[in-house]
Amino acid sequence: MFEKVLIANRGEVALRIHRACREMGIKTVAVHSVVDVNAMHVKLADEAVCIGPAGAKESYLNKANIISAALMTGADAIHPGYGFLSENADFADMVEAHGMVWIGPKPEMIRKMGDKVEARKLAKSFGLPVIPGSDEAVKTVLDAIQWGEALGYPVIIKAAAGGGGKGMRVVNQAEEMEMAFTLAQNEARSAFGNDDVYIEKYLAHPRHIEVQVLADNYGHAIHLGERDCSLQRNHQKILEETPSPALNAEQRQSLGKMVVDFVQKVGYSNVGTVEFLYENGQFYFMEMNTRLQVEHPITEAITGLDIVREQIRLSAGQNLDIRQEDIQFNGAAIECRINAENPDTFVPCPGKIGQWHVPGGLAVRVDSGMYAGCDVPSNYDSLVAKLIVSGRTRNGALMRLRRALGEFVIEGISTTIPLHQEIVQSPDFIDGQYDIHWLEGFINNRKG
Amino acid sequence: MFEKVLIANRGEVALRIHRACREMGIKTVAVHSVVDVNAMHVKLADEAVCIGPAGAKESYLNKANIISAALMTGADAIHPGYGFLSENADFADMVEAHGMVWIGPKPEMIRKMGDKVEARKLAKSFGLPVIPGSDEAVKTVLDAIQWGEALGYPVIIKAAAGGGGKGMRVVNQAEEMEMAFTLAQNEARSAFGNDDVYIEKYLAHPRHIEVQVLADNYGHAIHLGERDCSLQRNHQKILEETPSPALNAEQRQSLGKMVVDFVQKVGYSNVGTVEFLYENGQFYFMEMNTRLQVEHPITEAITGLDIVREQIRLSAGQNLDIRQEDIQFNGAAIECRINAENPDTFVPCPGKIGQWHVPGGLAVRVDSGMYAGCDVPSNYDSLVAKLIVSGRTRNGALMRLRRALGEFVIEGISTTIPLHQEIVQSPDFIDGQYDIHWLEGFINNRKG
Amino acid sequence: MDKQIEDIIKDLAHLLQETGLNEIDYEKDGVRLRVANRVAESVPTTVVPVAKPKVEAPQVEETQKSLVCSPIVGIVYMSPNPNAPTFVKVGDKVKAGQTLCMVEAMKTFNPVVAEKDGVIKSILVESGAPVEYQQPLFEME
Amino acid sequence: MDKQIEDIIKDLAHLLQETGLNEIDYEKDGVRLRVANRVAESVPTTVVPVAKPKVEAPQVEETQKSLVCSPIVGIVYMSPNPNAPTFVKVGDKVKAGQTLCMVEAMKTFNPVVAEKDGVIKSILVESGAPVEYQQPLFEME
Repeated sequence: MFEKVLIANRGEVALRIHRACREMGIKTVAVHSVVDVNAMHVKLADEAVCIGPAGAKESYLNKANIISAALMTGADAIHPGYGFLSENADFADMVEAHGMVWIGPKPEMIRKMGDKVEARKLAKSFGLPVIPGSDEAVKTVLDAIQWGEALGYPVIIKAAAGGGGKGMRVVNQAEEMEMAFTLAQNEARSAFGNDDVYIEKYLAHPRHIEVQVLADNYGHAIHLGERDCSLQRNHQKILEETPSPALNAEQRQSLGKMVVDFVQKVGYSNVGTVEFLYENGQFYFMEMNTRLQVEHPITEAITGLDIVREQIRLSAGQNLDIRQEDIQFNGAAIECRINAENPDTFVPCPGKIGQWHVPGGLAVRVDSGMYAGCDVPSNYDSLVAKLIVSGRTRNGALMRLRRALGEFVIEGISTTIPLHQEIVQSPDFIDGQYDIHWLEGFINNRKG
Repeated sequence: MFEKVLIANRGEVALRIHRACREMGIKTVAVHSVVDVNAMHVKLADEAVCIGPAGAKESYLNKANIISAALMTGADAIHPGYGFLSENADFADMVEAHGMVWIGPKPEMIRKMGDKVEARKLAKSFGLPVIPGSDEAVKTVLDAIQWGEALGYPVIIKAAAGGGGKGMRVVNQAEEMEMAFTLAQNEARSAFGNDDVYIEKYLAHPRHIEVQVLADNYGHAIHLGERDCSLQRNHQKILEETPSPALNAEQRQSLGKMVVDFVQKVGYSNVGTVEFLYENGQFYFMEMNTRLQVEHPITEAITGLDIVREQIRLSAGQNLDIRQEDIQFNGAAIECRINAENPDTFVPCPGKIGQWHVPGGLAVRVDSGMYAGCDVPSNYDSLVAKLIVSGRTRNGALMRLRRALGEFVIEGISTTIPLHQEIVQSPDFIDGQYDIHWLEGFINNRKG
Repeated sequence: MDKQIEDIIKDLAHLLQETGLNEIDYEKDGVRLRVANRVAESVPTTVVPVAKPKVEAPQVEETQKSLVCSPIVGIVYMSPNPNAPTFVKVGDKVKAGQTLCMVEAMKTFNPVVAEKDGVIKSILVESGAPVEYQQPLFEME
Repeated sequence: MDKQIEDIIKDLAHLLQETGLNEIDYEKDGVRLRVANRVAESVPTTVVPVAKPKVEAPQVEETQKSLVCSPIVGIVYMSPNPNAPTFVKVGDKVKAGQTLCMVEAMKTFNPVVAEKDGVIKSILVESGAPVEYQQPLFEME
């Protein structure tokens, strides 16, 4: 096992990793920018090295300074957390080239999964369902109608050179195809100088469902169930829960099995998450995240596992000593991401925190690097705390979440706590009736 | 189910009960003394009533004012917490006489178990092992020697009128009996004017092991495993853990079965705890606590149950819907009682709290009514926080406890955190090798 | 220092305490004194989420005014029975020991009496209202 | 100072203590005194548990003095190679752009140069020591 791990990140995830290391008897090195000198993980780590100015590009993304800090302090592994360099295969290569261990999957796996077209091909070739479509350009209306039949309506026409919605048309039935196809081609031609369009199945109300996996270097892999991360705003997850209110045990099991199968075939090892869109009983592969995820604590809450600990063990080359049949899913868990933002306008609100009082009691977990009197710098993302609650039932977790949100005191900055308080009172959310568009509709309605 | 519960207590347990109520959709009434007007549970409760001056006798023990507050606010039940009026059968009677529900066992059961001689008789008659002894006065040396043979050495001679160690003699072998018996009789005569002595088995190094039970009004009862509360100072528990490092699964099961059997035979309903001394593989009944206990969270941590919620349900006459076979004991949990005391001299240290920052992260729970800037009044006991950690193994919980203790920041008052930090580094504690005398020895040694 | 001045300072300190003032300036017969006791400037107090309307004790500006507070928790009654006149009304002169109202708790009626002679300046609760410990009932002068 | 006044001050200090006051002004017979004992206004600063020795930037009192800090994380070298003399030593006059030391990071040597003309007042790290971003290396005047 490692003697000393350098944590190449900041904020709550840096603290999360520090805690896992401390509990494994591993020494920690914090790296930090100039403005993070008083951050909690810096204060708690065994050693700390300043690696650059406030701007992330010169500090948390500064590969050379991070490698130097690791060499200077004698760290034998680097944990990249999430964001920043966590999916940077070149950095992973550098870490290994300097004789240290990268806490994550092999760099080539990061590369493969980072290329979205390549990842889709891999997924498809190893039997994961992807959003069905023509893949190649559709040249004639007749072909388009045949694709419409084959895929089943609604379908969406997209410009091959596309982006920004130009050349995109949703087609609900065969009768609309001729006009839609012609318009899409014209739009594509005028927008991109290229009238190639392709057609794929249109998902109007999908959910975002992802599966957490653990895999060792020896071909052993397990899944830890799914997380429903459909509550998003601008593609940013706001609240996650497990299990998904949309799945039953049978679906969960077959989805999990499918993902473990994929991971083993593709030769992936370490922790990872396979993300799907889910609509009408069907899953469609989106991408694989080759790193720890923000929302991992809800999985920990219902499985009792320490995912970061397992990740460190796997990266040290230890074998996965948990079998799939050992994993139990007990109850339900929800995570609220509490951001330093105006809860109505979502304008970031950095500043100095005044009072800081976190909720306590049974089955309530707070992951945060903040404390009374600390600064929330304007240079980084606005996440200030993750509030994770669990319960023996989803309803129990919801009731607990309400009381915990009501106990949270953060002064000096605006936070999204009021938004979460509204969400947990919403009948749709209470009923589990939501998709990836639901939250934006909810936010717009409450403004009106 | 109740609409509104009055919480006749203060501090962390009042907050604990408030949280359970809030999560069940039950309104809460806080009562408080003049000095507790800014207490957390007072701020969070739906209603609050001041019931008297700082002194507990005139406030938290003021039955009339508490009953009046309950009637005034329309509460339909009263939860007494632990301490104060929680084992006062007369108060329980009053609550019922005023048409409200007492959240606890029937008053006559409180009375029975409150009388220690009666409780011992009950336990013995229903098959629980008690410390074997002569029960009645032993009149002659010959009889004393026979008792020594029968009980097995060591035995202890105690003055029937006794107390304060007077007339007490430990006898390790038959040869010592004659002299010890005579001396004990003489001491008893001169100290109490009565030379009656009795003899019982002497436990030199017992552990304190207690079993948590839940029982409904319909004869259904289960146990939630044991807690090892041997770490005591002046008969005050300091740190508790479950499972006990001294028991194996078989002992646990047979102890639990024995206790459930007793509870059913005696007709007990509600939550309760049966306390035993344990030495050389034998359990000896000490007493039954007819209330919630301070250390209940460690049981919650490994069973996933909310004991206060179950208590409220049982008190509302609902049936226990959990079967013994549903209860799983997952991993290990430890609770540290953090007191406002000098960690070396144990002199209470009331005062104003400055900074207050609690540890967070996976499997760490803090139950406390304190916050930055609040007062710890001198009028009540010195418990300011309970830190509860759990892990998949005892060692995992220990490692987590160390890191959590290191993150706890309490300024402005002295606390016993440093004592806990020493305990968790001690080889004896790490090995689980301790009895009810161990902590006092540890404290004395570290001073020397 | 003069024993006399020392005594004046002590008296002023005592007055400061009693009146809750921060500062007293004193000048007499060529002696000028100022005593002060500034309370620590607003140590930030934690505000915890739920705020409930609490009964606020009315500020008593003049030292002659005093409050009569409930000694127990219960229901206050301003008259001995529903048909009787109230024990006292605003403007009444009352004598020490005179009953001002009753507080019912657990079926017993507990008289609240005036501690000293005075005049009822205002009645702060309505008959039949629940009162908590030390809730102000009357303002007296 | 008059022994008498000294005694009055001592008396006032004693009174301050005894009465719990913060301040006493005193004036008599042409003597004016004020004694005060303001408690430090404890602005609560968070101290988080583990304290580690951190490299503290030396305080530069005079505006002429300036610090040369490391622009990167790495190992500092005071001479181009182990056998060569150091780039600079205390007392040297240096010109803007002159190399003062090298910081090695990832096998490359990065020269640290003087930003302006000046004199090396002190060297704050030893050759071969690891340095963090913006760690002070030289004090210049």
